[in-house]
Amino acid sequence: MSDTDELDFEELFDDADREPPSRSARLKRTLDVTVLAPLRIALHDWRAVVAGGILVLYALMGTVGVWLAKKPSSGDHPKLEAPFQHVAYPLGTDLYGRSILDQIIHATPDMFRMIFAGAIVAVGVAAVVGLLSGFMRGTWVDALLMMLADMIITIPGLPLIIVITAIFQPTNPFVVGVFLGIDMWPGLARTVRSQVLSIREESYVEASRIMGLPTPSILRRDVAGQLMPFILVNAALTSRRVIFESVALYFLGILPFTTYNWGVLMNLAYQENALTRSELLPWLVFPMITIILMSFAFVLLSQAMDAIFNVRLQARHAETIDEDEEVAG
Amino acid sequence: MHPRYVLKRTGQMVFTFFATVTLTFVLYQAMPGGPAEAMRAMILAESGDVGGSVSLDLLNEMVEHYANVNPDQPLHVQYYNYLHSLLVEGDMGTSIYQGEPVLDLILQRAPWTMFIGVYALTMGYAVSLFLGAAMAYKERSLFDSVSSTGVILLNSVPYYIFAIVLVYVLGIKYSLFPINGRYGTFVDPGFTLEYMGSVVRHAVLPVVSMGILATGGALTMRGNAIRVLGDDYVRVAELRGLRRSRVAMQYVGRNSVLPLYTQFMIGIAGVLSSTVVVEEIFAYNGMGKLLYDAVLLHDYPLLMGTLLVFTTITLIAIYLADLTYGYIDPRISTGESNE
Amino acid sequence: MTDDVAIEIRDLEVTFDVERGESNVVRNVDLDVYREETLGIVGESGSGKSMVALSLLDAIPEPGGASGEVIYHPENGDPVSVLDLDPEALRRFRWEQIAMVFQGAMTSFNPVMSIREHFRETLQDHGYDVPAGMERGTGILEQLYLDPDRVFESYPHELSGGMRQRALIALSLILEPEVLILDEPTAALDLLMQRSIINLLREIQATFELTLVFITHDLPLLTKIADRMAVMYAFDFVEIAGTQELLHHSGHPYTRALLSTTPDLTTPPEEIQTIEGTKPDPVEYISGCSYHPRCPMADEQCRATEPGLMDVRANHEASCHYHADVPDEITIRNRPRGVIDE
Amino acid sequence: MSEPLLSMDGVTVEFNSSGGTLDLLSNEQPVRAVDDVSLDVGENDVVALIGESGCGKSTLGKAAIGSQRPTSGSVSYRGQDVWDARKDRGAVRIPFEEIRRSLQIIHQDPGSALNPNQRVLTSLMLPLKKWQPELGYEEREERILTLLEHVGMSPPEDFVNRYPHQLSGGEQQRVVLVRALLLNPDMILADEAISALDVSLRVEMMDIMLDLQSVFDTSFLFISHDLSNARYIAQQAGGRIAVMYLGEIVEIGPVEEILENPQHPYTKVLKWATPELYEEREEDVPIREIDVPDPTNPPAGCRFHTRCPNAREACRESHPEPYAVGPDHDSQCFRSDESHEYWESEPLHD
Repeated sequence: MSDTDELDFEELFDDADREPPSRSARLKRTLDVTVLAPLRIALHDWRAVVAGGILVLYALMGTVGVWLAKKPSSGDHPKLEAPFQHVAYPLGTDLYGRSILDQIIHATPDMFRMIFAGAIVAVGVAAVVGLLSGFMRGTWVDALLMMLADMIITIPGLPLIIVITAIFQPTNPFVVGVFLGIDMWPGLARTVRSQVLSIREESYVEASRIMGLPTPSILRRDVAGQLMPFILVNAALTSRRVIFESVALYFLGILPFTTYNWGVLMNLAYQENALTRSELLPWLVFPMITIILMSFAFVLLSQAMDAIFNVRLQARHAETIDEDEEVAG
Repeated sequence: MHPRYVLKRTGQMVFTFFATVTLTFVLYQAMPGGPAEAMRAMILAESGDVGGSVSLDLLNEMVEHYANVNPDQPLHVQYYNYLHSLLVEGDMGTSIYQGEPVLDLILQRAPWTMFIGVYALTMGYAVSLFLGAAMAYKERSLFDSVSSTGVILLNSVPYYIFAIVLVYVLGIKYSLFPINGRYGTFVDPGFTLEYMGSVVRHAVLPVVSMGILATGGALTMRGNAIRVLGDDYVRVAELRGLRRSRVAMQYVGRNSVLPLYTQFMIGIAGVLSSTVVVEEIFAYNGMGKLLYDAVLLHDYPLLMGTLLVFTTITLIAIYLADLTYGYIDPRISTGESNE
Repeated sequence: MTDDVAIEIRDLEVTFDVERGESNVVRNVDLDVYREETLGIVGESGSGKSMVALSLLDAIPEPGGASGEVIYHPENGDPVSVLDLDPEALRRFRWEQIAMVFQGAMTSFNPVMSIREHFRETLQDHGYDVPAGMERGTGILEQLYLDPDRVFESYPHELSGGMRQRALIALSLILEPEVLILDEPTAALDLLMQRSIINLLREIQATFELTLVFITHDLPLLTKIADRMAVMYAFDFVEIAGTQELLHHSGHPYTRALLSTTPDLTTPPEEIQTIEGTKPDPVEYISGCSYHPRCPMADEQCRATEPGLMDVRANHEASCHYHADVPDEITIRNRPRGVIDE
Repeated sequence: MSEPLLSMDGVTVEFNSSGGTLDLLSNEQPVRAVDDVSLDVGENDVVALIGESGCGKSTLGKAAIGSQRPTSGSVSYRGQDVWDARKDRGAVRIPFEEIRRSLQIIHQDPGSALNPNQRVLTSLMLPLKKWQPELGYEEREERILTLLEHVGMSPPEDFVNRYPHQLSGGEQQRVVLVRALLLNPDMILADEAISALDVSLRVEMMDIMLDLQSVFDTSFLFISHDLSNARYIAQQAGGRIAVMYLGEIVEIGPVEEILENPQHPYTKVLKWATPELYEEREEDVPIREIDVPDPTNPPAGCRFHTRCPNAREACRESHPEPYAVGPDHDSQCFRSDESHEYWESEPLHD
């Protein structure tokens, strides 16, 4: 390497003579790494496949299903028909002659609305608070936000929500979702904060800063990139909690029965002593199964998410990256 | 432990308590039309005076009597009086529906809720911690995958649905456990074996239903334990020829439980929350049911009172958990916390 | 040094099942450790030196396994075949006969236990007299220039790196083992602390009549403590000799390259060289001599036949077909002018 | 003498030991990581900064490249105060952007210096795109590939699409070096940049750095705890060695001077601690105390007096100033002043 003394910066590059990859090859590479590789992992992971399948089913139920099944009302059909007997009401009917399946279907869109609002509020607030707090560690902003989070962690969520809903009586599913999100963000915000603190310590964040990369770019690439899997996993888990809590509120009869909800069905059936009257049992059991299946999908999804966002797995599933270059230790 | 740490935690607890008291006050004010309007209808209905001949002054007096809030006074005076009667006189107002002091009503119920709450929490976490550790030790075995799937399934079932299933199967189908009340109808309370037995039998199903809330901890515990098992100090402990039981408890166990702490803290509030639904399903006369009934009857003073006591109990539990945590993890109390 | 063998290693193999197939991280190793000597094992990271050390305590982590023979000869008593011990006997054997000190002293201690507790439980689980043992521990800590009262009360995170490492050395001696294995015991420390610890270890060895096995990638440091050195390359020993013998008469091209790539304070920088090529992959099998892809002297024979250890001089073995030609072919360029081959 | 590339004047950096500022109950004294240090780095210069861990060498390095704000004192780049430029105070001759690009860093742990979620190409593209927006995608990629090949990663096309975990430690460190060099900086802070590598790779890495230094005319501030590595890189480049102890530079000078004519007892101790392959063993540890004192509460007087083999009463009482002992060679020890009262005072005993 003795002759390099005569080389200088520009010459080094002028000497270079190589064929850069074409635009289409680049596009293919980006697509492969960012979209196809995670998709391939998902397809290889039974949890992702099952969760995806179930959720697509519910999504169909909430869109096409609502359009196919007519809005149930009292006296549509004979009362208390057994399930699996008639195509018009495959899951049987309730005490008022309404098809149980139709009621379950018509409850789906509002459930999705609640989940959407609840998860957005909980995860969104948690992400903003956690990021802010983590980046302003040691300042009064951090102390204040964490104090607030600790306080809300301390207040038992359901009683608080019950009191709030009892006072405000929300009917809009989005509003219900927002209320439910209130007690879910603090724990998550604390974890996001500690993640931010550890990411901030990583040398690559410092390197990006010293290279003068703009803050939004650092936030997006270095911080959010690391936090994203974590946030998505928690979005799935939060969705499950929104289902649990909203159904509980309807089941207890605390929220006004202005909408179809699986909890409303359970409430009515339970009030009529469905447990001791076998002809009422389908009215209670089918909504229960619906709830369990949907939350099962979200739990599975959260588990699969860990694998999908694993860089090592992604590298292995990307076609444009040499496979066996894993270096041990 | 570091005295500064204890002082700091105590200060935080007192502050949070004040904040919660303030929150209940704010909630009173936030009621549609303010506290006076909201309660007026209740009081009128309760006093049987539908005609509305009660004078405004008398009504306001009654609102103050029930809720410790006099709507005629400026806000800061109202707030001062509210705090004063609550903290100095220990007066949480009076139940509109039952006419008794809120505090008395709560004190009669609180021990029952604490009883099932503490057992649900302890047993739920004990089971999930041991299960998680066992899964980690047998990583990738059949036991591990079966248990993991089981825990995932259990995590997908809301605790109240679990309670309903328990009622149906163990209570109604096989009549193994009572499904109503805190003890048998024909049992006299007292220090008798019969009474205690009845109390325990009545608590089983509520405790189990609430306990499954904690099973999510098993998967986290599994993850932690797998990580700790790969840590150097565990390998060194094995190389030092320590007994397996000591390595399992003092090394793997202790270090994998520590990060579960935050989850445990939130769990305290979660289990107490679940009493509202569970006590209603089992007609168990505890604080949760008290709160539920208060909501249905729009008994606002009672509602606020129970919320306050619920929060206070959680607050104290978390405070104690925090102090013991500082004791078992020396890194926290000397300020080396990794947050 | 005597010819009294403390540990005999024969045909030792360590294999791991990895996704890409079986990887052989120790291949057919033979080695003797003499009583009360300091044996230095030197090699790059991933050469398999730590695995040899762990095999001495039958402690290869899952999913790996050791096969072959490791025979331990206690000063008084019958030989022990370490790899055949039952779990309880192995538990007692560890730390009582052979103790081990790791690189990461920070991570070698349980973070939630005080140092005293570490000493106490070790004595207790081995059925030693605890008060007498703690007394001994106090003495060892003092010998390592530590304040016993302060160190015993401390938690691992409250000690500096150098103190923790010395506390760990003290802990390793608490059961009075005959053999102490040190796996990169100083790699995370500053030079001054490294050198101080080396000196302390020499004192400790004399006091406790210890057999030391010192593993490192730091060749210059090793020469300051080792009586004998074993050079490991690609999962096997390529040269074994007394320290001075190895420094002056090395018969293996790799050892010579290693000696030439080490900067010190006296060699002119332009004479320091780099080793060409990259280190081998444990899954790929290299036929013949494992060093041939990087060796300037490699020919057909090297590519075809594995040399195996052969005698170079008295008490000096190297696995090179051309060990006799090596000193002439490959000069150790950074040797000071004054030092000449005898 | 021409204006230095980088000039630090009386730089002091203090930290809050707890890290938090809202802790009302805390009454801890701030920790001085760097105490009143002045150091100039010239064009195409190499300064090796050595010292034990916790002596403040990393903090000083970060203050030098403008990533750690000094509590007092100033850091200037080609005569422009770095923090004035950043805050846009006074007449700013060189915009902060320009300074930012000119001062770069290589970290100790290459594994954590690269974003694990980004392929090598992405990590290298981003800074280039920011600083040379006039280049097209192809030109940028071409430069990256050329540089990678130049540092011995060939064929570079194979490496750019990998994730950091698919590279060995040495390869990761080369990528980090390339990333810094793409900005064509005037000075690179190499913070223990080779200590995480195998001994056999260290010389190779230093050779690459030296080679690139001549190609790019870059100065290096090379931080290490290893005197032999510091000497290797500094001597090749005709640079200096600065010895740090508890926040102060206790001796600085040209490599040959420091090695052959060390003045400060601490420098001599470090020299003793550096193992030589062909040197006979020296038995005794020449220091009185093997542990470094608590940096949060450094000793009064000369900070080294608690460990110094030559310490006397005077060292405990007063703090030495740097004494010029030769051209470009300063030592902060009373022993360099022949008329100092040190020579009359009693030696210290343990």
